[in-house]
Amino acid sequence: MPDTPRPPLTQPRETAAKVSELKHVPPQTFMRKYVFSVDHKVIGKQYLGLALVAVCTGMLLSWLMRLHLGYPEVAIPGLSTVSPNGAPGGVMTPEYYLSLMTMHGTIMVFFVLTTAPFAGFGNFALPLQVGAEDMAFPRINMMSFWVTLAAFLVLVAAFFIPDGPPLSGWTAYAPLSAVGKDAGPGQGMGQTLWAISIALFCVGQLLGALNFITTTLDLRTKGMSLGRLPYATWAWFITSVIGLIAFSVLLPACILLILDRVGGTSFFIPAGLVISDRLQPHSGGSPLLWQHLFWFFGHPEVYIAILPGFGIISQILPAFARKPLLGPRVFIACLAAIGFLSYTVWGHHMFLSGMNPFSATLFSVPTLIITIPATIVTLLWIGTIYGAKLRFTTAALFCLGFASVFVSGGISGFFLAQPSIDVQLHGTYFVVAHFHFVMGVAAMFGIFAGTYYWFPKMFGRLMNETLGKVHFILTFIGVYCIFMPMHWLGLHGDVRRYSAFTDEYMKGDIPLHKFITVAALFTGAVQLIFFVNLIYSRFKGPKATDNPWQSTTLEWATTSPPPFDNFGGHPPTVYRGPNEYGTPSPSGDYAPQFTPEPAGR
Amino acid sequence: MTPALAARAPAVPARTGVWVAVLAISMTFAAVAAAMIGRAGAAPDWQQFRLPPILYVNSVLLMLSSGTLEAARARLKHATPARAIGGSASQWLALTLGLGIMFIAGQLLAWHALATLGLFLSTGPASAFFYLFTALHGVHLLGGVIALVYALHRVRQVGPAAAGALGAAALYWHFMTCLWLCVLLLLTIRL
Amino acid sequence: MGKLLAGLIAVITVVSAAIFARHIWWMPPDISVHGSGIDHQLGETMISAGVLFVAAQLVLAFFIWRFADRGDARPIRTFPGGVTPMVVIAIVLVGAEVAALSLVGTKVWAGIYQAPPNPNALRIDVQAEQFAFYFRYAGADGKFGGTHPNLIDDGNGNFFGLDPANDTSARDDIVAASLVIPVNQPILLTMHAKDVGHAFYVPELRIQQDFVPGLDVPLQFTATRTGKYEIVCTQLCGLGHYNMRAYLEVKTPADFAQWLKDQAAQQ
Amino acid sequence: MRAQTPVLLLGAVLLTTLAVRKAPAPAAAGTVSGTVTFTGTPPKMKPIDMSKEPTCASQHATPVMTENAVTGPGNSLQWVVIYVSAGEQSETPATEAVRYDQKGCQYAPHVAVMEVNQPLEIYNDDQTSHNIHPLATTNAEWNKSQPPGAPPIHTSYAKPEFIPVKCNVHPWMHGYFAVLSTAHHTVSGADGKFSLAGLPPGKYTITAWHEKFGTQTQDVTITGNETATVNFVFKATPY
Repeated sequence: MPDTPRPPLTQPRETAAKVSELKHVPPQTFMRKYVFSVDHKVIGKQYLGLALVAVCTGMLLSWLMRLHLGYPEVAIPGLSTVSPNGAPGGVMTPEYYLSLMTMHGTIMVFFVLTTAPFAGFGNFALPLQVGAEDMAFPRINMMSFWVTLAAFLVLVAAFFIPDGPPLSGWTAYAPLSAVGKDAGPGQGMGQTLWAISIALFCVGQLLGALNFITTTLDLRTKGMSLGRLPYATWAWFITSVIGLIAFSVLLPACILLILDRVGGTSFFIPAGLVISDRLQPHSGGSPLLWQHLFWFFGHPEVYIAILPGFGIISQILPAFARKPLLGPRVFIACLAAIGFLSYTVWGHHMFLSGMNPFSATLFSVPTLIITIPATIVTLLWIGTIYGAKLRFTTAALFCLGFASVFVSGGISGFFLAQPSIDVQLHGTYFVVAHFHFVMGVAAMFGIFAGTYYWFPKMFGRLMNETLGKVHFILTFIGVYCIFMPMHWLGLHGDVRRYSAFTDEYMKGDIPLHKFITVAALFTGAVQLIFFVNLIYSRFKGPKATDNPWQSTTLEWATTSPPPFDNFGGHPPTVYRGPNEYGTPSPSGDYAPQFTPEPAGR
Repeated sequence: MTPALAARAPAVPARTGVWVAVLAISMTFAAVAAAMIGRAGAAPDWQQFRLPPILYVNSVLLMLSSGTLEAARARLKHATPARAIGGSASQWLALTLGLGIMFIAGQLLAWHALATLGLFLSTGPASAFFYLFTALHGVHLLGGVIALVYALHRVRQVGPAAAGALGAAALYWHFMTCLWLCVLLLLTIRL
Repeated sequence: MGKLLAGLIAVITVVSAAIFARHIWWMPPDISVHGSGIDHQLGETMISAGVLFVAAQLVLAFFIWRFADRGDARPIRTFPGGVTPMVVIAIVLVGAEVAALSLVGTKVWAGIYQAPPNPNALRIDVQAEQFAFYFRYAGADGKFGGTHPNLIDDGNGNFFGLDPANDTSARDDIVAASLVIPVNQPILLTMHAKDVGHAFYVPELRIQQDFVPGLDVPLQFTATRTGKYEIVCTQLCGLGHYNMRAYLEVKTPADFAQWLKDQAAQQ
Repeated sequence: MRAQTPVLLLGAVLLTTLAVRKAPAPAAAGTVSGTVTFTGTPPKMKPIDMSKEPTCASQHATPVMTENAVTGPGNSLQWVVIYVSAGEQSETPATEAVRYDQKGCQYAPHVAVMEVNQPLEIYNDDQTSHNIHPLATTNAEWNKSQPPGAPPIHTSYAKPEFIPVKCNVHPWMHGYFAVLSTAHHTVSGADGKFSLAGLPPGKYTITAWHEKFGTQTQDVTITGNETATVNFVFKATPY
């Protein structure tokens, strides 16, 4: 491996000393400390920073989309200067709307929902929680971030090229995404950049997953048996396994797509296509091949986005319920079950893609079965707060909000999992509502919960609780106002990915679209409170103690923020699982993993 | 060097890491193989062609390299005074490296042979998948070459202590050999 | 704070559930033979899912309200019965639900997509392209002319790439931009795409199907009510996706025959 | 005798300068006129169903017909571009803009004739978005969307070419840009008649181009102010 492996420990002392020289030492220069850092904590913050930039971009795009949907004829000030071709005179062209939609989906799914809860918090907290000094391969870890950043820059570059950004959606269905310029504006260079960006992203996340898995397996501190792993770590571990497989499939898929676009191959492009009055010089390709490869990644990706949220909630909720998580083993079993099942359901995205109806039925059953572990996890949270002593910190509120929106989003899965209902709801706003609730909003709530929970550990200061609570309540109302009505639009037959509703029966819903637009603008604006809170608390927030939430896991055993090597060279020993809340002990009503067993217990 | 680690059986993250990488890379090649089978079934435009014979020579080279790598490891393991035999270990490593580079050169020759037959990436699905598979494997093998160069450097520097690094590199290298044989098998069946 | 959140969850749940239950926004009336099965299936799912939704949200709200930390010394209480019964009940209930749904649903689905082609169905050739649908009727000879992509010329209305010069069966093919069908007669569409992926969706007809480039996808249905409905594309196909549309006109057999005659005269 | 020579010279100089001035030249300027007809059976123009675009369909009382072979009484042939392809003196390039409209989901005119580098203005007069896509090969290819009320597109072409024009949104919309390197060009009318005025004396090659039936050329000599008649007959095929 091109990285520094830790040496086997059954070796003579002097060689061990030699090897330890090769280990990374606290960096001195600013560049090594904050930019090209190998410290998992800095890398985690870098990932979170990237996600923050990405989520702002994605939210801005959704604002523009909603504005256009609610008020199609209104010229958006300044837009014509941003994109003279995309919005001549300020009113956006249909293809520009689709480009915004494509970029919104891609940025949110890949660069927010994957980077923040998984790569971001995982990088920051996982080594701390297992009691390691750092990730197993710090330099590969650094590479992982910089490749991901490059992927983001490549994607955003598509906004600034003459062709304009791609418009074939985050699923980039072939042949629209594969035939190139003839397919219309945005399908030239922009789509190629998209494919390159996603390929890079896969590489970055594979390197990340490699680190997560190895660190969890090999670098656990003394006494940290797998049974004592914190639930967030479990979630990150299982997520990395899912990601390892999923991204390993998306990567070649993107390579094939790039080859079809620039290499003249015909993997996804069948014969006899006439586009822009030109017979395309391709033959024999299969558009369904892309769909299979993409969704084999695509559905597990949904769980890559949400499972870290599960873990974060299951770890934070007990801390603020002052009560152990109900059925921790069941919880982990459910995560594993979901992880496994997520690879058996991809076909439910293709019920209507001319796939053999029999296999459609085969895909529908596991899709419905996967709701069982999901339901159980939710019940575990509800059961956990039964008889608890809830402390309504902002982090706790976002956990409870997570449970609520996850239920709302999960329920609609019952409908879409059935081919016979998917016939009616596929490709409508019902689907948009479903996945925004279940993976968009829920995952975002997980991210918020994690931010309010780990911020003290990251920066040594507490976030402002008042601002936090206002932020939560308004966001909670906002997201329901945005996404609940989308179910109704879908039931009524409003088709997603339309830049305007010119059809007679869809025109009737424009008032509802206006309402959603207003709600979206409101909810977006509310996030300013969060940004203000972040910046204010970073510099002016009250100093945080080592363990402000009285939590049990190892990251709270060290200082806030932790030193470069996390535990000052003395990693803690683990005496028990992470679930000891509400049990009287010398520490109070909880027993941290890192305090010795009190006498007489 | 943490006491916690010392307490447990010695863990070699590099080795675990390679195993994880093996899983990922196998998955990637499985996906391409699946794509190839699906694509072959999708349309009647699959025209067969004979694989360039040099591929078999390359395969032998690669298998040899795995052997020499094992020899290097054996030298390293039975080195009592690090310096003495560590040298010959690094010679075996250098030989392995040479074979690996010869393999890659041979693959390029195979490409040339195909090109002279007028078979290019865009000619047809069969040739496309041939170039794709060989290129993918070549890139991953280059990673192995880098790992070997690194291991060589480590062996020269710290002697037997490099066993961990070398073991990991060897694991990866042997995987590359097996992977290539699987790819070759698949290509001979399909093309 | 807890009371506020609990109240919010309760209000949101009740209001949403009410709007669903009152069918304030609902599917347009069904005009197909198979549609009733879908509507029934959706109704069943709506009830069971609705009950789950309301129950889960309200219990969550109640617990949030009830179990706030009031600073008292009361000990925490574990969930009655612990985790095992809860898990068992969840598996049994949801499992039964899942089994029932997929059992019934599969029959409905099979009824639409696995039914053998009806011999006396009216065959219509559908081509989707950026950004319109075109429909082809076999004409007097009842035979469809062969299609040749290299002959496609939208400029003179040869959308299908017919070869009337050499192919006599192509000469009387009727090409229209609207799907006109007789009521109560089984229709068999053969769907193919000219350029990229598209989809065929008529909410009233309770049917939706993708056009997959390179494949001929069959689709069967029977309309039971005359009238004019909109066919829309639900698969992202490019900049004009939002107004890729055609009209479905369900006519009485007599009107349909007349329409066919008029079209034949124009070709 | 000796006194006349300079006068003659002067006259010659004057004539030549007159000749090279842009048409219509006040002095000797002939006209080429005639009719374009066809033999055989031309393809039948089909009605266009615009029901997908209600705002356009409502603009046409009777259905619009396809325009790729428009014939008139007496086998006359419309939309044939007639232009001087050889024998012309240097010209000063035209500067007034050619206007091309997208109206009722149709291109007006069906064939727009312009000189190289002559400004071209494309308007969208409809309540729907168009995406105009000239399928140029020797010139640069582009396609631009024009939402309702968007400003006109200003462009021009540098090389002579007959460019098919299509709308990427409405598949039935087809037209042509005829980019020519001559100032003497016209398009045959509904009656198939055309006339090229203001041709100074000289030998010319007149070319007639039709999008479906190809090109024909005839030579004609203009000596003074006369009107030379040139008729073109195209061979039409039904398919």
